[in-house]
Amino acid sequence: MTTLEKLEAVFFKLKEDPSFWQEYTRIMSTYSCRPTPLTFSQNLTKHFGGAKIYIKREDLNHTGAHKANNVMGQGLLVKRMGKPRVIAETGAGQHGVATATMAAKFGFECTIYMGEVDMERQSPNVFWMQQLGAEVVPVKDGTRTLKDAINESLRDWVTNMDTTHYVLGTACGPHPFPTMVAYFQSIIGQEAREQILKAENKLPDVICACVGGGSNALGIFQGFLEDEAVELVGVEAGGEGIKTGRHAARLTGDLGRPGVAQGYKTYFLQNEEGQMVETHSVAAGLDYIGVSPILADLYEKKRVKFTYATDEEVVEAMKLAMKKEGVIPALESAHAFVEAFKRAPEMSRDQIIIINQSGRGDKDIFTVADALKDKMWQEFIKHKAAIYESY
Amino acid sequence: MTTLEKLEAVFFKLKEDPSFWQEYTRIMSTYSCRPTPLTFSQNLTKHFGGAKIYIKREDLNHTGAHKANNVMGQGLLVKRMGKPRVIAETGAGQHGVATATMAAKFGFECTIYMGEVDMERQSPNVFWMQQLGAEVVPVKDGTRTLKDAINESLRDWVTNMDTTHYVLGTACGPHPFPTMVAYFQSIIGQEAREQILKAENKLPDVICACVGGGSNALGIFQGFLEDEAVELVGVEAGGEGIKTGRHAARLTGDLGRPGVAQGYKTYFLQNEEGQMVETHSVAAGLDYIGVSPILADLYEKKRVKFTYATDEEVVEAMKLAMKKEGVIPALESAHAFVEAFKRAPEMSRDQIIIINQSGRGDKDIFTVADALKDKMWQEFIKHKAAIYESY
Amino acid sequence: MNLTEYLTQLKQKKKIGLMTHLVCGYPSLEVNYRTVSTMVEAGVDLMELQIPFSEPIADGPTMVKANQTALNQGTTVKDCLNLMREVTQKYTIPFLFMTYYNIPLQQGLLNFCQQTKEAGGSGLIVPDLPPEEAKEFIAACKEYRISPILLMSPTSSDRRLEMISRMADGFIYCVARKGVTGPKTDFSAAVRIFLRRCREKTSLPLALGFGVTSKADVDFLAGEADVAVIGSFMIKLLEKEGIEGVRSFLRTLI
Amino acid sequence: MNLTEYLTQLKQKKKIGLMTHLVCGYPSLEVNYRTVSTMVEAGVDLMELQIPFSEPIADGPTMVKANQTALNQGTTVKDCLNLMREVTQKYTIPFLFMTYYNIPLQQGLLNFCQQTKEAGGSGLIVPDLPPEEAKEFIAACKEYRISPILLMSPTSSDRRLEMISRMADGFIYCVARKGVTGPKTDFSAAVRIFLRRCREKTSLPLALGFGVTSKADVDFLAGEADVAVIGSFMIKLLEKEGIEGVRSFLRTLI
Ligand SMILES: Cc1ncc(COP(=O)(O)O)c(C=O)c1O
Ligand SMILES: Cc1ncc(COP(=O)(O)O)c(C=O)c1O
Repeated sequence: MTTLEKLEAVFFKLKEDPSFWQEYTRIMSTYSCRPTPLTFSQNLTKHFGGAKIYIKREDLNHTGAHKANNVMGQGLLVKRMGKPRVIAETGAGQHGVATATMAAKFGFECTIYMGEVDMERQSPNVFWMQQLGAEVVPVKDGTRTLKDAINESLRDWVTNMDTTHYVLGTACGPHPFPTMVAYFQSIIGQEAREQILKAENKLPDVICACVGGGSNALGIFQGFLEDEAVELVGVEAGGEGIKTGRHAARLTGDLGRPGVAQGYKTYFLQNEEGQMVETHSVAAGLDYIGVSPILADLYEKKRVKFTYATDEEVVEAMKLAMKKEGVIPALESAHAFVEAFKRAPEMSRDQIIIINQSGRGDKDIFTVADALKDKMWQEFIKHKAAIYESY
Repeated sequence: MTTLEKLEAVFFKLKEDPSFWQEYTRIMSTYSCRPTPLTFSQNLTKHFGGAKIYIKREDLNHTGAHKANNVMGQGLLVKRMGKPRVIAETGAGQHGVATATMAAKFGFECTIYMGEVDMERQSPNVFWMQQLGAEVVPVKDGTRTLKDAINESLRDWVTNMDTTHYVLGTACGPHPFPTMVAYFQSIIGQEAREQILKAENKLPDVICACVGGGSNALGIFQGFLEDEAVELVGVEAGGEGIKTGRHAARLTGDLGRPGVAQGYKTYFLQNEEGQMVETHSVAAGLDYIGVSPILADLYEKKRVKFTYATDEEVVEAMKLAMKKEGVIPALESAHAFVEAFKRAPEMSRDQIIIINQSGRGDKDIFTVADALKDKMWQEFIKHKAAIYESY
Repeated sequence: MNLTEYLTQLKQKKKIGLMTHLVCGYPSLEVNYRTVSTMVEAGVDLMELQIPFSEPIADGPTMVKANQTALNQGTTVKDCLNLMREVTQKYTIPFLFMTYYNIPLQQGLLNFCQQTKEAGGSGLIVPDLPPEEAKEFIAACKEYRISPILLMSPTSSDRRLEMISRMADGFIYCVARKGVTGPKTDFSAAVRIFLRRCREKTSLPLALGFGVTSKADVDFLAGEADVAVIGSFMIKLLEKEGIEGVRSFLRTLI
Repeated sequence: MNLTEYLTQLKQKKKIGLMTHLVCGYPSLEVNYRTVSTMVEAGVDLMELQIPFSEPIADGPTMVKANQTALNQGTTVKDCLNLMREVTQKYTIPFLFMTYYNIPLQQGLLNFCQQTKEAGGSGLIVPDLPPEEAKEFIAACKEYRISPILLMSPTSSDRRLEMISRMADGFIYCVARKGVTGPKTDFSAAVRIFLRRCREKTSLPLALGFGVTSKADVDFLAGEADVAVIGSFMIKLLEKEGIEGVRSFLRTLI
């Protein structure tokens, strides 16, 4: 694993170099639109009649999610390392599209591993990755979803380490990935802290973020770790309910246990024997067995609280956010909205909640329309299919 | 038409009030992500080996296009006028989604008129408009496309003027709409001018923008009207070629003639008798009979040059932009890319082109996939349809 | 005899005159001829023939469909002029053209007025032409001695009504309410007040249209306006009950 | 007799020893027994039994599928221990477990080592455990006198090879190349150089695996390594040609 050592060396050197962070923020502000806004949601605030609700708008990033922060940061590293090729795993396709985009921007070759099941579910993203010049390789092992795509990426990487960098998509995996991904995502929290102080002249009371691998949550939380009065809440995928077994709650409700897989140690959803179990969430990006070891540590230290939101709650929260604020949170991000909506009415009007809207939901139209069982959409798709049938 | 007079009065009063522009830019920077970046495209520049290519990133706006600038501005006006309801026409659905979003944000009732043909073609946007709380009314008259949706909106408006504001989507229609829409869009050019001066310490040589109704083009051009050395180029929809009759080139090639329709006077694509003809473009947002009277004026004054790009060129330019820069221009915006790509290699390396990327193309997946005749996409849709069939 | 004189004389014979409407080419030119004959025989006092336009923004669904169908069937301005010529040769009541501004504009204003005059038309109604922009158009009408019929509406300011009054000729077309042609109007005090406002501003005869659909509506207007205009309702009737339906409805009115 | 002694004695009899591999539960436990018996009879010198894991990141497609199938069929750690017990009772060659770290971890390291020992296992190969993290694991192995087999690879630095050498026991598993199990290795000077680097750092016997698929490969290794390891290729052979295929292939080797 000397690639990891090399990566670690390069990363820690650059981390100490202030000009690197400057280069990073420069590209994020000229290629993506950082700083992303912090939107005050007057309507949602009024609707719940309690805490002021602010939304950190990672959905406005280029490619539509906080994933851009991570991939662009790693892209700069790859440039320094002089490697011509990047690979990445992807679940819903969001990180795949972001990586393919970064590769196009920097001129790298790009291979994306994606579970066969996910490829079928998320064809729009497969289409865009290909258009962006990436090769998308279907992963046919295991559950044929995100975790298997990670395995396959790790295999490619150990085989092609000399030429290839593995752009891991979240704050998981072998060291230094958790630290590195969290570092690039910390731009969210840095900005949010400045923005809320400017807007309200005080810190927020609560910050809600959804937790898949943990990168967007760590991203915003890192701005406030030292501010002990700020309650940090990670929201996991409750799926069909954490009692049904069909969920991805690793830290909430003592359902995950410490283990080692995919090159790192954290809380995993596994059976008695240590085999990983199938997870479930309406939000593909949260549908994963592990969680960032850094978050696991903050969990153990009780600095971050964890809870979950069910698929059903998520769809409702998403609907409300659309109608009341005109934002379309990704299904992942909608988990954070659920928790904020539960807390807001219990809080007083001079208190503040920040929701991290990690991504935009219009990428999820197939999933959202399915979750809403939208008839018009189904008719549209049937109609389209009939046209294609007739070719 | 006293509503128009009232609107004019309110608008011109606010236009004189510097605090209004401040309020406008504040909301654009907290709800959308203005200033949108000006991205230097190193790869495209290298690829063509000529002028430096910069891209103004209106695609990063909330809801994915420059339409946000207009709707948010008009939304502020509506708040001042105290009307509870907004209506809008939409072609591809982009302006409909933007208006529905603005209505959700400001708490207005919202009705969107959309041609029946467009509703069928652009179901994803219909879905989102509805989710955002808007009523989408199919327009079954005429060609059942954008121009008919404008007619129907005008009809609703004259009927409900007391309670309703018509959020026209482009710099067309009766006075003061062209002026007003152009005013809100001028934020693009203001920013672009500052940004290019900061980046290059000089003005660009050429600016390319696509022209549907003309709002994004006017938006960026207005920042440079006085800078006579800056060549301003509007790119119309050449469709299947301007000789085929299947296009929407009103100013290029003497194909449109001055006329009056939909409450304003400009160059229209019409037959000998003055009946409007059917237009065509792969980009729904350019598929329109008229063009901003302000642009028509700049055309007559020869301050802005006009040209066109064909559907075929547009698809190629879009592909190149994706592969070389990792941006996904809307099919509309890709028209501007075509022209820039034609000019760049003919220019010298110290010259500069700015392309206005008016919107993002991932909203267009059905159209783009169709234009590319993508097999995988067709299989995916058939597969989805089969699932829906089985319900 | 010009339109104003005609209507002034009419006023002495009838409590209120009646103007009906058709869209040239809808459902066909052939039916247009028969409709005109039925209407004239039933005692209609004047008629507007609409030249179809692709963007009829002042019209409601019935009219929009009629315009579109007529165009789809290939109806041209020449067809409309021919229709005008034939009906004015055959009948003595005045006929006017109603259309949108782009039609005369593309024909050339003077040319179009000349042709209208030669075809026997008495006036021109152009709902999408605001008075501020109407100078050239009015001059062309005057040149060929046809009446430019201008519209007054309840939302017009007094100043605007006065301007319209100064520019108009023949009669004034009073629009009963906001909105487009078609939907029923609630004939109540508001309409009366509006008509009196118009009356104060002009000495020209007042025709009132938009949403007139019954004998009761016409009776309401008698004494308040000089002419009641029945437009969309006529077309709906024709679609539903054919020419016979039109005939029997007009019998109840006159 | 511990593993090191066994291999040292073996070296005196043979130019190179042979270790083969199977995945417990693939294609079935029943076939596993027969495979073991065939291999032992054919003269294989030691064997690794892989306890299947859901995330086998060091394995290539053949092994991944085998792991997955075994799990889908419900293979448990207990099944693997039973297999180990039965084969060690029946045959005298050493058997080792190969698995990923989460398996012993979830069983409890000490507990797992104890059970392995009781089942007759001689050692443990855990490819995803870096030496830096292996202290506790090695202590547990030592506690129950089974060998923790550590991996050396061509990309390891000298310092790392030295560390591994200090911690290892039984023998060293040398990984012929970068990458995962399965793909053929190009046996050339590079492998020889790597093995000599390993030899410099340790006095333990060297087993070389990853991509060994033919008599030529094994011949190449004779003299350079103490043991040649055939893994994925064995499984592919079993899939394609059954136990008879395995038997005849091994005959060509030994
Ligand atoms: C929009 C969005 N939010 C959140 C996540 C979850 O990842 P993480 O917990 O690393 O932020 C994903 C992952 O795909 C995502 O796409
Ligand atoms: C992305 C985009 N660009 C351009 C246009 C064309 O409009 P305009 O010429 O008013 O900018 C549209 C209209 O829908 C659009 O959606």
